[in-house]
Amino acid sequence: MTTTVVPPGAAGTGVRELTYVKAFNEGLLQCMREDSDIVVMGEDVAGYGGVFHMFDGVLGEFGPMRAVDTPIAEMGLMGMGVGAAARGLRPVVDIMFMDFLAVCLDQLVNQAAKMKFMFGGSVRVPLTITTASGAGLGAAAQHSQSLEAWLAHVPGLKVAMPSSAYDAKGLMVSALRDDNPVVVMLNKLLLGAKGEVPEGLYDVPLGRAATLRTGTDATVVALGRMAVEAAAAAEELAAEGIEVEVVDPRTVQPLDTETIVESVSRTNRVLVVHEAVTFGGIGAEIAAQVQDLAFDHLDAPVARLGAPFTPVPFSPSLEKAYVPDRARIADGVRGLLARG
Amino acid sequence: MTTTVVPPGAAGTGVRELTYVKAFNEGLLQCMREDSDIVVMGEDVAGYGGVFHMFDGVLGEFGPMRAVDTPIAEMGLMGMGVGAAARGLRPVVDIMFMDFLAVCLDQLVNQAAKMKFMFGGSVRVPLTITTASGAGLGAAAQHSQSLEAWLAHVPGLKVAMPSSAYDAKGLMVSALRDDNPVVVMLNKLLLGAKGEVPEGLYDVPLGRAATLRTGTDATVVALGRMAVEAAAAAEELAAEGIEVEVVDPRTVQPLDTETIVESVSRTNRVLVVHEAVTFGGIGAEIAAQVQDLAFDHLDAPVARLGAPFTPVPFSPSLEKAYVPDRARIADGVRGLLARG
Amino acid sequence: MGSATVTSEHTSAGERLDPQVVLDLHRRMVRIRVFETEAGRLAEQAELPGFLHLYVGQEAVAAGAMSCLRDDDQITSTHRGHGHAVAKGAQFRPMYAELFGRVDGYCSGRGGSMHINDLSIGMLGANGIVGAGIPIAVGAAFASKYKGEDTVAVPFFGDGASNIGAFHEAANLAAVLRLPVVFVCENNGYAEFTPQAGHMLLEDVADRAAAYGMPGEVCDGMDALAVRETVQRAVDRARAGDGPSLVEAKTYRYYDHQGVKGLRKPYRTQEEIDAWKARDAIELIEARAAAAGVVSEEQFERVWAETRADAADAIEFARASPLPDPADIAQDVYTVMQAPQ
Amino acid sequence: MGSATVTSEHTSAGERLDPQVVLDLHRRMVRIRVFETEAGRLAEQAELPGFLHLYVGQEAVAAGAMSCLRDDDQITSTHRGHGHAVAKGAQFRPMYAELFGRVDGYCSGRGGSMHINDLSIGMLGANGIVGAGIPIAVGAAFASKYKGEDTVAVPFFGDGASNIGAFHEAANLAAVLRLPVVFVCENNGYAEFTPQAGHMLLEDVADRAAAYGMPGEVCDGMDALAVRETVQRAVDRARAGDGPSLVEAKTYRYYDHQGVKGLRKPYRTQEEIDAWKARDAIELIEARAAAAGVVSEEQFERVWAETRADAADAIEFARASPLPDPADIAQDVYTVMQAPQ
Ligand SMILES: Cc1ncc(C[n+]2csc(CCOP(=O)(O)OP(=O)(O)O)c2C)c(N)n1
Ligand SMILES: Cc1ncc(C[n+]2csc(CCOP(=O)(O)OP(=O)(O)O)c2C)c(N)n1
Ligand SMILES: [Mg+2]
Ligand SMILES: [Mg+2]
Repeated sequence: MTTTVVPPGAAGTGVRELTYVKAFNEGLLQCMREDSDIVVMGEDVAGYGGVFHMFDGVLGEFGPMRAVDTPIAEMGLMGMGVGAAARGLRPVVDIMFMDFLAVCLDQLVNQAAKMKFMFGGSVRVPLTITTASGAGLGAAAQHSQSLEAWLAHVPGLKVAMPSSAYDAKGLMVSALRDDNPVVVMLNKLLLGAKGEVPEGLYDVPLGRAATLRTGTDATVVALGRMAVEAAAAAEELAAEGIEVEVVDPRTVQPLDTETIVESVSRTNRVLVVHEAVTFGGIGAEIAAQVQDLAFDHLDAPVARLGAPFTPVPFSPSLEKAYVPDRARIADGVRGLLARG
Repeated sequence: MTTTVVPPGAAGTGVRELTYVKAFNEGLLQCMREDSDIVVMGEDVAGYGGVFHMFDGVLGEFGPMRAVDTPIAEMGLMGMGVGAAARGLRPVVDIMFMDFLAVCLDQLVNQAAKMKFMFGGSVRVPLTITTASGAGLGAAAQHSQSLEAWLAHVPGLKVAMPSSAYDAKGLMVSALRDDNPVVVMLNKLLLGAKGEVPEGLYDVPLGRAATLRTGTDATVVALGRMAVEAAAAAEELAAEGIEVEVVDPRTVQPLDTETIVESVSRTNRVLVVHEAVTFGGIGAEIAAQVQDLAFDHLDAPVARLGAPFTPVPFSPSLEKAYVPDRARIADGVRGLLARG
Repeated sequence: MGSATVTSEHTSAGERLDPQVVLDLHRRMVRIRVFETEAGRLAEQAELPGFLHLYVGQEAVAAGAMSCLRDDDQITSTHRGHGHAVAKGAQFRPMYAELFGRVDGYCSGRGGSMHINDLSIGMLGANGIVGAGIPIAVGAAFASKYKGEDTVAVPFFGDGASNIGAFHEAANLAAVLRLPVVFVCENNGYAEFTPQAGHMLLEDVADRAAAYGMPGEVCDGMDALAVRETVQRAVDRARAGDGPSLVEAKTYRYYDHQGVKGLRKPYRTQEEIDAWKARDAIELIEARAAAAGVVSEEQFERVWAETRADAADAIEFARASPLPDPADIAQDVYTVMQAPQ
Repeated sequence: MGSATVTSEHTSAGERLDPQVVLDLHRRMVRIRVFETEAGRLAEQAELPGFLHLYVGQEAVAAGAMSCLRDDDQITSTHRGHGHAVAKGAQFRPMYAELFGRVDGYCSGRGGSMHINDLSIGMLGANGIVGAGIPIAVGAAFASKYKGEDTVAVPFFGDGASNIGAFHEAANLAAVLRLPVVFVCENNGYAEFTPQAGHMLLEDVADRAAAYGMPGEVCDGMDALAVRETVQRAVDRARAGDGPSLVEAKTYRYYDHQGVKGLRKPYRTQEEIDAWKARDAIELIEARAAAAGVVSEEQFERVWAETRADAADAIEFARASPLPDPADIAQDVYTVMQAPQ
C-alpha cells in the first residue's frame, strides 16, 4: 500500500541519493545559476558556508556580493533583506536557529509580510528566509523551537517545512521563485537524512500536500520531521493490520486543506502530529478545519499529538519524552481507532 | 435570561460606573499602594501617564522610581523588566501597541517565559506586560493587531484579554499578583467603555471564564471586545427567539476549557469569535479542544469567526468589513443553527 | 536639546545663494507646509480616519536632503512621513486620497498616513514602527551596490529612533558592508512627550556615528541650505563608494506629536515653541533670498498660490474618490504567482 | 584585532603584587581551566549532550572581573558561560551535573550548558541568545538602585554581541537611568568564524561607550590583574551611584567556537593561536608571581591539584546523578500560585 510520489518535471535527469541539506544546497546553487538576483546573507553563511553546511559552495561559486557574511544583527539583516527585495533582488536571509526569529520578527511580520498590502499592491517582496528548527540535539529551550504556528498566522507569509531531501530541494526552489516572503524551515535532525533527489531543477509547489502512504483506517497528518516518524509508525501499524494514510502538508501557509479533508473523508479518522507544543500549534488549525469540513465523515474527534506545554528541555531523558516519535504516533492511531 | 456575574470579594465596598481604562488604572494604583515592589516602566508612562491614560497618576503618587519613562527601546525595556523581576521586583512593562511586541519578543518568549524552566525552577519572573491591541481606530496594519495566538502558544506565559471595566481591573490585579509573566491586552476601542466596578481591591482569577449570558440554543465563545459584540448579538437573537449563551474566556492562557465544554455540552452548537485573523487564531485551539471533548454533543461543527486573512486595513470601509461585529456574529449563529 | 541655539553655517552665506536652488528648496518646503496644514485642518474637522503625525516645522530637513537626491535614489521614512514623501516628489492627489482612505490613494486606501509610498520616485514607504525603515534603506543600498548603480539610500528617523536596536544594527551593517547610505536623523528634541535629555545623554545624535566608524555631522535643521550642503557631502561620499555617513539636523515640530489639538499635558514651554518658530525655515529662506535680492516676493507668492490651489484640487479629488470595496479586502496580500509551467 | 599585540598595563607592575590577590585570581582561573578542559574531554568522549562553548583562553577576564564583585552583585552571561559561573563561585558538582543533564544540575537538567545559573551567588544565567543577557543585567541593576543597595550588575558579552540591538538599547537605558552596570565586553576577535574586522569597523568596542555618554576603557584580557584594576574602577563608579561604564578586555579563545574538535574550515592561523597562547593568562600570573617571589610554585601546584580533585569528584557525582524523570516534564513551567483567599 506504500506509494512513492513521482515528481513532476525534472524530466530526463538522473536521480541520486543525497542528504537533505545537500539537496537543499543543490536547489539553491542551481537557482543562483539561473537567476543572478538571488543573494545569500546571514551570519557565517559565506566564509563558513553556514553552520549547518546549508550554504556550502555559494561563496566559492558566486563571490562575496552574492554570499554576504553579516554581523550578529538579525533585525538589521532581515530588514536588509526586505529592502533589497523591495528593490528587485531575491535575497535569501538566513536566521541560524528559528528561535532567533524572536529578535527580528518585526521585519518579517510587520514589514516583509505586510508591505505589499500596506502599499496598496505597489511592491513585491521576493524574500526567502531559511532557518533551522526542531528539537532532538540537546540544544535546549532557545535553540530547538518549531514556531511555524506564529508565522502561519501572519497574512503575507508562506511557510514551508520539508520532510525529505526531495522536498528540501523542491520547496527551496519554489521559495526562491516565489514573489512573496517564504520561510523555509529545515529540521535539524533531518539534515543528514538521505533520499532520492533528481539532478535537475524541479520545484515542489507551495500549498500542495504529499500523500506519503495511502491507507484506509486512519489519516495521519504530520509536519516536517514528524512526517518521517509517521511513515515509520504506519509501517509498524501495517504489521498489525492497520492501514494508515500519511499526509505531509509540506507547507503550513498556504495549507492544503483539500488533500487533508479528502483523505479524512475516506478514512474517517485523523491524527495531526507536529513537534511544536500542541496548545495553539498549527494542529489546532488543521483540527478546526477538518472537524468543520469533514464533520459528517468523522467517526472520532480529530486527535492531536504535539509537544507538552513546556519549553524544550535539555536533558536527553526529558527531550526524548518531549518530542513525538513513531511509537507515540502509533499509540495515537491505536487510541483513535478505539474511539468514537 | 441575561445573568450578571456577581464578583467574589470586594465585600463591603461601593460600586460605581467607571471606564475600562480608569478601572484598569484603579486596580494598578491600589496594588501599587499595597505592594512597593510594583514599578511601571515604558515609553511616556510617567510624565505623560501613558498615551492611553493607563498610567495616569502613577508618577504623581509614587514618584520617578516607580514610574519610569524609558527611551524607545522595547527589547531593552522588556529585558529590564525581566532582570528586575528575577531580582524580586514586580515590574509592569508597557508596550504601547501590541504590534510592537515584534521588536522585543525575544525577551518575552525566550527569556521571561522560559527562564523559570531553563533555570530548573530557581527563579520567579513576576512580570506584567500591558499593551493595547485591536483594530477599529484606523490605525492600520502595524498598530491594530491582536496577537494573543502567538503568546498563548508559549509555555510560561499567561495572557489576559479583559472585555469589561470590571475585568480590566480584576484581571490586572491578578496579573500583578501573579508570580509569572502575564500579558494584559487592553482593547483600544473599549478604553472608554463604562461598566460597574467595585471600589475595593478584587481580583478576577486568571483561567476562569465568565458566562455573560446563559442560553440554550447555541454557545458563543468570544474574546476581548468580541465578547461585548457577542452579548449584543445575543440580545438581537433573543428577539428572534434564539437563546444564546455567551462565554468570555477572559484569559487565553490558561484557557478555561471546562466552562466552554460544559456550555457546549448543553447547547450543542458553538461559534468562536475573535478579532485576530481566523487562520491560526486562538479560535482554532478552542475549536480543536471542543470538537474533541464535546464530540458527542455537537450537532454542528464548531464554527469560527475572525478577521479575514489580510493585514489590518486602513480605510474605514475595509476596516469595518475586517473586524467581526454583532451583525456578523448574529449571522454566524443563525448559520450554525441552520447546520448539522 | 530643547532650545533653538543651533548654529547655522548658512546664516551668513547669503552671498552664495543660487536662485534655482532657493526656489527648489522653497517649493519643497511650501508644498510640505501647505499639505500638512490642510491635513491638520481636515483632521480637526474629523474628515480623516486614523493617526496624523504632522511634519510642520521640520520642512528644511526633508527639502534640503531631498534636493540632493535623484528619483532613483531611495528613501525610507517614519510615522511622520508626509514631508519626506512630498519633498521626494509625491503627488498631492494620491496623498490626500490615501489620508482619506480612498481607492485613489498611494496605498489604495489600505495603508493610510503611516504607509504612504511611491516606488516610482524611490519613496520606499513611511513606517509605523519606530526605526524599522532604517534597515530597509540599508537593503535598498545593498541593491544599489549589487546592481552597480550609483544610487544612494537615505533613511530618515528621529532622535527617539536613534535609541532603538534597529538603528544600531543597520548603521553597523551599512558601515561594515560599505553601503551607499546617508542616515538622516531629524532631531526635533522629543520622542513623543519625552525630551531628548530623558532618552539619551548625548547632545548630538551625530556622535553615535563614531560607534560604527562612519562620519557624523550636525547641521541646522531649520536652514534648508545648511541641510542641503551637509547631506550633499554625505551623498557624494556614498555615490563615490566610500560608504555611509550620519547627518543630524536639529529641528522642531510645531504641532503635537500626533494630531493637531492642544496637548492634554504641556511638555514644552511656549517660550521654546516661540523661539523655534522665530527661526521658521520657510520665513528664513524667503527673508534671506529677499535680502540677497535673488528671488522676488512675487516668485515666492506664486509658489504659495500654486501649492494652495494644488492642495484644494487634490482634497476635492480625494473626497470624490470612492472608498475601497470591502469585497476586495483580500487583494494584494500576496503577489499571485503564475501557475507552474 | 586578531593579533596579540595588546599592551598590558601590568606587565611591569610586578612590584605591587599582593599574594592574596594573586592567589585569588589564580584559583579562579585554574578552576575555569580545569573545569573546561575536563568538559571538553567529556564532550569528545560523547558523554555530554548538546552544545559546548568552551571558555579556555579567556580566564583572566572572568577571574579579574569577578574578583571585584561580591556574592550579592549580579552577573549575566552568554552561550560561553561556564567561566563566568565558575569565577563567580559556582560549584563543580551541580555544574557538571547540568552538563550531563542530570537532576542535581544547576537547572535540574532542564537547561544545560547555556542556562547555568545560581541566584544565590548573583549568577543570573548563561544565555543562548546573543546579547539577551545585557538588558537583563540592566534590570538587575535597576533593582539594585530601586532597593537602595550598593550592588552592581555586570553583563558579559562578546565582540560579536556588541553589534546586536539589545546591547545598544541596554547600554543607553543604563546610561539614561544612571544604573550601576559595568558592561564587560570580552573581545576574543571573533563572532563564531567571522573575524572582528568582518563585523565592525572599530578596533575597540570600548569606543562604543561614547555613544551612550558613558566611559569606556580597554584592558588586556590575558592579564587578570589588568582586568581586575580596570573593572574595579568601573565597579567603584557604579557603586558610588555614578552610573554605568563599558570595559573591553582583549582576549582569545583556544578552542573552536563550539566543541573541541578541529575546525572543518580553518579561519584562524596557527601563528595567531600560538601568539596568544604564548601570553596564556595562567602562565603569565604564575610567572609574574614567581618573579616577584610573592607566591611559591608549591602554592600554585596545590591549587591545581585541589581543583583537579574537585573536578574528578564532581564528574563522578554528575555521572551518578539520575536523569530527570520524564513524568516531571511539566514541572517548573509556571510558578504555581496559591489558590485565591
Ligand atoms: C517600536 C515602536 N515603539 C514605539 C512606537 C510609538 N511611537 C511612535 S512615534 C514615537 C516617538 C518617535 O520619536 P522620534 O524618533 O524622535 O520621532 P518624532 O516623532 O520626534 O518625529 C513613538 C514612541 C512605535 N511606533 N514603534
Ligand atoms: C541572536 C543570536 N544570533 C545568533 C546566534 C548564534 N551565535 C551563537 S554564539 C555566536 C557568536 C557570538 O560572538 P561573540 O559575541 O563575539 O561571543 P564569542 O562566541 O566570541 O564568545 C553566534 C552568532 C545566537 N545564539 N543568538
Ligand atoms: Mg523626535
Ligand atoms: Mg567573540
